[in-house]
Amino acid sequence: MSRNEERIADVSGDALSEVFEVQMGPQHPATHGVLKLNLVLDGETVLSCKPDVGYLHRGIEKLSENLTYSQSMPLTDRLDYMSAIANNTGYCLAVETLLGIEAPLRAKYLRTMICEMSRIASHLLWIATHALDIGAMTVFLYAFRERELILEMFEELCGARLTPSYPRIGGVRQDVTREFMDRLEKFIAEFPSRLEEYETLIDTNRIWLKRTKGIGIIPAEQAIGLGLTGASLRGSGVDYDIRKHRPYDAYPYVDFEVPIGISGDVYDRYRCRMEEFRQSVRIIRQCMEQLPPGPIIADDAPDLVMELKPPRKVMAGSTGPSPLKTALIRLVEDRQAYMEGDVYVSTEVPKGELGFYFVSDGRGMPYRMHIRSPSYIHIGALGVICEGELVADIIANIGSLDVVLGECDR
Amino acid sequence: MIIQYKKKRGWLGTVFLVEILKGMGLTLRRMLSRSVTRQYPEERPEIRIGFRGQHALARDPVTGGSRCVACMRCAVVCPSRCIHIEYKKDEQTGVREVQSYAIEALRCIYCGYCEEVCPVNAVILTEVYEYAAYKRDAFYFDEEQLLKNWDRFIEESRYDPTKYVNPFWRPRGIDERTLAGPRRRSVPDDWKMENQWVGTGMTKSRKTGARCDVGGH
Amino acid sequence: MELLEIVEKLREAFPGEILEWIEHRGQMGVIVRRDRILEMCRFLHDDSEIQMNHLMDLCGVDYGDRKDVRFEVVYNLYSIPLRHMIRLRAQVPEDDCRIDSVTSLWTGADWHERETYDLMGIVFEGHPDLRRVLLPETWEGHPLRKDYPVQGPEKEWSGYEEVKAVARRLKKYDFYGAAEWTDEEESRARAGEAGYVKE
Amino acid sequence: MVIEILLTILLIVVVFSVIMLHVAYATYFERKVIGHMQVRMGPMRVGPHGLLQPIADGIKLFFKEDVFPETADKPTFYAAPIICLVAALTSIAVIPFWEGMAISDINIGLLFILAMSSLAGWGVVLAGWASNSKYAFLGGLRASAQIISYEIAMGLSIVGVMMMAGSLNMSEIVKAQAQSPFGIYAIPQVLGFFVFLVAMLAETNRTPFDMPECESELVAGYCTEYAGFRFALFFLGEYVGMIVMASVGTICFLGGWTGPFEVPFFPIIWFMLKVYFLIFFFYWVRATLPRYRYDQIMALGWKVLIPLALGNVILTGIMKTFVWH
Repeated sequence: MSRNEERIADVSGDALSEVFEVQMGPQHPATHGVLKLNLVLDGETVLSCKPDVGYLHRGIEKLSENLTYSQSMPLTDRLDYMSAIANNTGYCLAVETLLGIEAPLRAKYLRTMICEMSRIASHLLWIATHALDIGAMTVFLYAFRERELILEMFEELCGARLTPSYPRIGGVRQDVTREFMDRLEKFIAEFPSRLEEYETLIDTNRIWLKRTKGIGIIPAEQAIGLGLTGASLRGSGVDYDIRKHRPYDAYPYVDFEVPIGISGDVYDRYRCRMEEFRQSVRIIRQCMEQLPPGPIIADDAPDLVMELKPPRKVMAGSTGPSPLKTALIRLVEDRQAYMEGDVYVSTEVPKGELGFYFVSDGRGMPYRMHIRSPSYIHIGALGVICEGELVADIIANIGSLDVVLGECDR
Repeated sequence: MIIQYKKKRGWLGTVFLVEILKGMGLTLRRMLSRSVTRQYPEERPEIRIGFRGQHALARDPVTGGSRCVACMRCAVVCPSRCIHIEYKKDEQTGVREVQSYAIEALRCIYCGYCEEVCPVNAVILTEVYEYAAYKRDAFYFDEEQLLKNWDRFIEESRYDPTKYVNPFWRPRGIDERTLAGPRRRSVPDDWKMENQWVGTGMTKSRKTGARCDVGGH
Repeated sequence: MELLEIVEKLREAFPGEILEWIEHRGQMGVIVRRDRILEMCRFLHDDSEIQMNHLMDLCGVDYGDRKDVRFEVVYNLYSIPLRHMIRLRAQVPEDDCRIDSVTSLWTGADWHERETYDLMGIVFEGHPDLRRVLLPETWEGHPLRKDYPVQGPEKEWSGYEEVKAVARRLKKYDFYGAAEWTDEEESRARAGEAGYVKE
Repeated sequence: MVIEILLTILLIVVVFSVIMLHVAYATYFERKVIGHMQVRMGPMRVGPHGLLQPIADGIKLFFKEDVFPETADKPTFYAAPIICLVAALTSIAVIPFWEGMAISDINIGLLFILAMSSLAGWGVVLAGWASNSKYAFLGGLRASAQIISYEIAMGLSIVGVMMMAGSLNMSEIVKAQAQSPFGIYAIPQVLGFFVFLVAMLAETNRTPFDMPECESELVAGYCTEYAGFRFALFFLGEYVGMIVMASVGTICFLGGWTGPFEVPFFPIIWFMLKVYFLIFFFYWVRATLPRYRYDQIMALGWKVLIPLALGNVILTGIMKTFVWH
């Protein structure tokens, strides 16, 4: 009998106990967006926790079936808006795999560098909200101080802070500037000392340890079965990082380590992410040193205004390209631009494994795009993890799984 | 790599609340240091060149109107389909004349695709970021309003309109020939591919490029 | 293990179940019949040389024009210890839109299958809790099917009447401008009150 | 007789308005201190450096719509915030701000304050129950358990002081402290002082013991359903409670109105400085520490603080009998 089951048996055997239901969310300060949890409580013990999602569903998968490959790219910014560039990169890699294009080396390095920056930005938001949920308010603002620096660098790089749409299919949008690199150099030189500030406040703090150690334990086998990925899986001691397992972009050329947890509780997941900060800094530094000269976008990269091949057959009921578009369709005779077939490409975004499954029918639009978003699966697992724990532990668990509802609901 | 825990605190640390006092020391130190926030309306943020803000149509200094040639590339590429163009085609010459050009700013997702594909540097997302209004109608920018937006941008930023090049019109570090368009502005020198920043770890030495001075910034 | 070897092993274990295999961009996709999908997944999951312990993705695809096998349920499997991936594509006909659930193998398949049911309308048999997940319980249709239009006629949300009836009952707070309703609206709300409002 | 009554009423009015002003600026002080600890500025807009912010807040809260949940228990719902505020304000009556300056210098001053702070807990519990909302209910339950447990710890921590001073009268306690080193009891009573500090935080529902309102779990706990004016009463009650607790700490452990030297014309200065230091401590802890879990607070209270306070009582007894007599 597991610890959780014991607790449930403990309270449900009590004749005096009275069960009552609480709907936590979708407007609740600690549910990170519009997550709703249907809780059944006995006193403060959670008997069952059923997450209810979909409040932010925008139908990105359906939308993308009517947009060209490059047009869908800005939509992926809106998945996990904490680390938009990582999503863009994952999307572009999937389309590149589908079309058989390879980005030039410089673009690969740039993407890797920027992805790691967005990983830092996303993890900063995670530590901020996680600590705030547990009550350490100051960490929140210290983390935002650093996040602001990264967002300003993104603005310098491509003109937008939150939704940069920086990578392009077959490369990146524009080159880095000298000012950008100087700022980045300064940032990564200073960042480790800032990390220590957060750790001074929470890492060894006895209250923090009490709130996180031994809470929300997920054994390794269960974690794999639940489909957890990213730091949430690695906290349970499973060595699965797509950057190592199926390296993409410049990850094979840089040297870094994957932090693995021991006991799989909230504290271990927290430690894993704190280590990932340091590894990201290491990767960025190596990318800056190794950044090769060369073009930043592949020669055979598709134009933004994509040539649409006529569909094999217009599906009954589907809207198809607009009349305006059919007027502009230009046939590409010399090159089979868009292969028919399907690919599944996943990348390691800050939240876990973000996968794109494409089915192409040979047109410039995906026939079917499916997004495997880590947050969706993590929220699905939340109910299993929270059962038998206390109300306050739900908050710690949500924080430690690092979910974002934009990505969950798509 | 297995994660390392911090050293467990000893009984002395437990009794004298060492880690809590350390944390309190940090917050006290930070209280005495300077705050990092910006007092917004008085202190303006520094907006970098290429920021994707309010939409505008660049005003042609010669004609006084927009440079748009109604090629429809922006309307086609727009993911949220917020650009509406109507044009009339001259049967003999084949030249298109813009009848109306409108952008629905509330539908726009500010991806910058439109300015990137524009062959004549007409449409632009300016660095203006304050354009709140009380009515939704105010965000339906017609051609006249878009030209006014451009005037406002030039006035506020003090760029020289004849020299200004937006990084989205001509992305840095991209080969000139991949972005063909005869009427496009040429790239400032340090945006050229030869002047790109190269890591020190590579054999090629770091090149020094002068900072691009665009207009009178 | 080579991808082709896996397919070969699978073919030996389940003769006649495998229809086709396609290698595209270095990824192996195996098109299979749906009837023994659970056993097939269990084989892939448990075999010591394959060990597909990580269900990366599960989704449905609607091939609208193929009436006999209109849907496909796609399983992207990965083996964390052995580092190989394979894709199973199980064909599901339109008139009998159901397939066995794999939640007994991967707990995480739970939400994947709910999503597929919600958006594609494929029923997973043996699933513990097959409800809509992203869309409201009262939603009609399955939006990711190809015959579901991107844009349809505007129609009032079915729960709106209920909201208005509650607003009517709480008239003194007047959140919905109920005080300014016409007589007809009022009577409709009253009529709705008995049926809609659960006390 | 009549003149005496009028004078007392005048004194009450003066003290009340001064305390209310202090409460208002305690909120300002809190926002500024925590703001600067979090590398930001705090309120800056209303008046120079946001100095008029508390007044703006007050006006806003008092003119907001009074929302009343339909299913709430009306009389209790209305009474709860008033109980909280009145209990906190009544405690002020027995606090001597400087020599002889107390509205009523009664002999059982400390006991009276402990009684009143328990009464404030009653208001919180009633608020949670009367709201008929689940979050408020949980908050109320937590409050009842927490305040009762920490009441014991706090009472026991002060017992040492009572034993040393030999009196429950606040003025007597201050005067008795003149004999101890630096004129404060915090040194001989260091253990008691520590327990008192922790219990003080818990008693006023401040971080890390803000279980009853705990915004990340229970939205706002017992005051979830309160808005506008009634919320403001709770808010005032909490801050008056902080001032009372800080005053008790100052009187019992930090030597009250005495200081290293006399300040002419403004004898209250030392008292105020000490009270503000303790209030600053409240804010400082809030800016630094995460929040305990509900059951962990109980464990801390019963398993650590109460034994510690008991030990302190025994130790003081031994010292008083054999060493200090």
